[in-house]
Amino acid sequence: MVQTRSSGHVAVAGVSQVGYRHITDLSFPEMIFEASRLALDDAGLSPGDVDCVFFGSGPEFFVGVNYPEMWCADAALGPGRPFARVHTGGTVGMATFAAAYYAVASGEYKVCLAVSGDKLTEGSVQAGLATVANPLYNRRFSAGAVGGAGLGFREIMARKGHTLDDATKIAVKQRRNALKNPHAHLRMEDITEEKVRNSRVISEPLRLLDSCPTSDGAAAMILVREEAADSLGKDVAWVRGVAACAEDSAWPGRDNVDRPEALLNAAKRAYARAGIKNPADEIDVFEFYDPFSYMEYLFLEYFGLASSPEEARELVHSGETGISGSIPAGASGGVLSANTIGCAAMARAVEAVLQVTGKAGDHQVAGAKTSLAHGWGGTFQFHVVAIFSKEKPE
Amino acid sequence: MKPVTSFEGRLSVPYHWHYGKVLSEFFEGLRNRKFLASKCPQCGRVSLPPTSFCGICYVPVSGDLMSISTVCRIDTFTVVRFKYPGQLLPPPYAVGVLKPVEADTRFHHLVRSENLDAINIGAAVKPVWREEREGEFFDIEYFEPVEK
Amino acid sequence: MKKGLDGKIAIPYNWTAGRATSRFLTALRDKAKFVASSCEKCGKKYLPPLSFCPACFERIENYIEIDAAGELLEYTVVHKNQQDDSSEEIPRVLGIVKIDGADTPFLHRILVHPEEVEVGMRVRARFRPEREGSILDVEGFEKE
Amino acid sequence: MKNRIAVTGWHESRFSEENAAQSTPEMIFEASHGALRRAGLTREDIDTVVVGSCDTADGISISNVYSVGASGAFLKDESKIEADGSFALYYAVLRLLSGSFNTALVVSWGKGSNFSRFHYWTMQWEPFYTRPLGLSHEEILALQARAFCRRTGFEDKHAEEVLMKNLGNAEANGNAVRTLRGIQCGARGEMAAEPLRDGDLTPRTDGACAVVLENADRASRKKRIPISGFGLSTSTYFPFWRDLSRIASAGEASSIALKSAGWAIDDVDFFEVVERTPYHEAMLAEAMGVGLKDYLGGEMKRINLSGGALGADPEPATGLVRVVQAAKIIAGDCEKTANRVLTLGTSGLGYQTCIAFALGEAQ
Repeated sequence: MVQTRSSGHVAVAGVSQVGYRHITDLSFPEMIFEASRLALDDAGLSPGDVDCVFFGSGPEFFVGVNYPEMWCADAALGPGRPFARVHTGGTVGMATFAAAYYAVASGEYKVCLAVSGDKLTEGSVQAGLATVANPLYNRRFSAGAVGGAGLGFREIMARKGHTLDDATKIAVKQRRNALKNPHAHLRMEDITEEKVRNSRVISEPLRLLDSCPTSDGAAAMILVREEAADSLGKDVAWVRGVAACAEDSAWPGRDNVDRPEALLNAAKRAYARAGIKNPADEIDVFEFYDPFSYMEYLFLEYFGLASSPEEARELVHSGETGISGSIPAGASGGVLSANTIGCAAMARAVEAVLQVTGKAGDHQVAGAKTSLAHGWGGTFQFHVVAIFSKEKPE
Repeated sequence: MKPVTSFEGRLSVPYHWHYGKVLSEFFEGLRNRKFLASKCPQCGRVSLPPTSFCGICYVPVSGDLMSISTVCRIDTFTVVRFKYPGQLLPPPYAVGVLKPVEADTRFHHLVRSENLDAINIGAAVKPVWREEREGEFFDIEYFEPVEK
Repeated sequence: MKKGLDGKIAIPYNWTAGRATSRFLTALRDKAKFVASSCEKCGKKYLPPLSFCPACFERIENYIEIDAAGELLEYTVVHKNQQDDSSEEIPRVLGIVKIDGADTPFLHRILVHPEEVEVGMRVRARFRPEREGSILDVEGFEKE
Repeated sequence: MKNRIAVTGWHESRFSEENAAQSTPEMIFEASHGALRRAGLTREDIDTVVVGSCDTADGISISNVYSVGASGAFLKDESKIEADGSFALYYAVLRLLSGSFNTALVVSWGKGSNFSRFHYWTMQWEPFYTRPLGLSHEEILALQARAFCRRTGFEDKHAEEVLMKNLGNAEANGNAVRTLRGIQCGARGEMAAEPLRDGDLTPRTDGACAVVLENADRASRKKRIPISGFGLSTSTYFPFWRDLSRIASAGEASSIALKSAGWAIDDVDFFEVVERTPYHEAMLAEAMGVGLKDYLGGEMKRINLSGGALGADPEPATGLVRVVQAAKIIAGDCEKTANRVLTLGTSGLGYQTCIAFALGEAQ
């Protein structure tokens, strides 16, 4: 195949979200079909325009089907096309987007569909997550992500000085943001700080309202090469930079609180690729992967938006991370308001795209030109970061 | 009759996970109430459980395992208070992230104490061994605070 | 020295049938009938039914009842159960049936003796008298 | 894709039916470390790592949680494709072609002795229409084989010839777990699902393998094995909705790969394919355009010099093992040497999706 290297510019021309809720009227493939079809419609493209497909979903034990992408192939334009599943745990939605990005940037394909989703309510998400734990060691008592969050939260409180009240602020902010997002799963009109404070402790010190719901849903993105984007004649989001970083779950010296190496590196690489020097000034919207309330403080610090835990707290307490603040974080309500795992990270990317294309509706951040999406997975060891912009990169 | 909207089933999938040579020795060590660790020849970092390679220096780690103190420090802990299907222990139970004082790695295990106030970040804990040990992680029943 | 650990991953599921399969399983349970779906655009008739057409990539709203009989396209005789605790009868015949009125073949047990089964024979679904909304409400296909 | 990406290193861990001496991460380290050594690179030289594995096989969800250190991915841009390892190679090739990375390590593994093959396959059947019938993989492989025989005149004796050919070839492959010498007469064993006998199914295998990729301008001419083309194609999910007697996905994947390499089928010296039964090797030969003549009583010289999956099948790594075997043939590590090898990997029930790589100089 004789080819010329493409300019490398890749745009997101269409997005979709199905859910997020307890979906009892669509089978897993039907949900994937809806997301794929809606994204095509949003892009104004027809099925025949799609050259390749990347599919994402969480662990097989969530839906109880091995290689679920094969079951869903007919629902995701698989037949006759290159079709493969990315599976990296919590990051999977972003990792699937990243795969589609590289597929288009490679010059091999003009249009790529990335579709990602899970139906967590069909099995047992906690039993499924317990199978992430090493069977030789802690699987017997692993309490999945919630247990891990309890451990992480306490360590962070001890070493960073964040308190339950600080976490309460985020829980309330995200649940209020969720009311503005039609796709948010957890909608609490009457949310108050008191309600969060009084909610049941699930894994000390974590409370129920510090935690995300269990959701079903799918999301899809249509990625296109520059010339295809130009010919569509519609607002697209340009991909400015994508980066990922992995660390082992238990390497000697690992310190997730003071030096989360994979997160720091993923952010640094994404900023470098996008040419971002001062993220607080240059990025208008942040969609962090925040299944637990206390995490926003970590992200503010490690994405270079706050220079200390104290400054992170100040940003939150002064409302700067609200929709109309200077560092809007999780305008959609975040993962705290809907967690499908299989597309929770892609939802961050979709939201980041909606923001820079001005289609975020009630939770639109005014004048957003550049946005950041983030996903994490495993034992906080996999991180993927992407930056989108309204303007085509130079 | 209501329409059929779902189909119930159950998976029960059997596995056998091999320890490999080094972990076989480690678990045999537990049977003998010992912590056997490995040390990377390049960076000198000590791993428990031991490994046969260093993922950072990316070199094989060979030679005999070294016996280290079984005393650990609690880096963080949680009390699990929710239930889920297939849970192997009934809640509530406390889980700690424990760092052996003579190793650079951490692991999770159960922590118990009659005096719950003794479970604290930074507290020293030691294993409580099962009477009948088989060469597996749960030869340690749980960890308890070291009496001062 | 112990060389490994035995374990099991055991999880209960309740799989959502969805638009198409809900119709199929309901008709199977209540009427002992097969329901296929028919793409409004290309006319292809899917059995088991799909609520979307993989070829046209459009939603399908049109469902039709079809006669659960057809022609045996291919079969195999299974002589071994791979799980020791399996209660499946052996030898058993498993076959693919081209159901009249559907464009996609159907896989199920063939209730014909291994020595009498042949490709091209006419077969018809045998339904269990007590049905609960499972594909096993069909015992298999017997000689018509 | 003329000479843009090259394979510069490869390694297989020691394969066996049950390797109790190594844990899964240890197999992964052996393969990855060996591939880097062969490429003359260190971990620092690697820009990205893509692994191909399956949680259901590992018995651990998000199993790369525990493979990062072993696969050399510590602080690297890592990703995981859940499929046959050759699909991970595909993603790594796309990553390199994008210009974002210059070097990649691709790692895949399967520890067949750790999981139940029945569960691995039966869980691939959807829960409503097919899984309740208690299906594994061999039933659909049997139906495909039957339909193929009916259409082409391929017979039981031909299948036996393919099996004996591959187990004979496996003799020269130090890493095969089943070879001609190791088996008695009546090697095909008892009937499993007609026409397949126990011996027609691939042996349970523990093993890992790894491949190093470099942008061709970076790799020295002497050491590189160019990837001149690749192709993928996918079929509808239900195997019985497809033409059972043909593997269309394999035909489409290989013809796209050949076209991108600028090769005709006769330009290919050898093929390394994932044949899950002897019948399926013949089906793949037909689908790829090699023709069936050699398989109906002729000499089968071009496919699976390594002994193929019938010699060792560390699923889901088996497709990447084919790439390693192809590299060895081209590099002159095997008895026979050649310039061009086409590999074929697969994922899904009854070859639902296939992937082909054209290795060797482009025309």
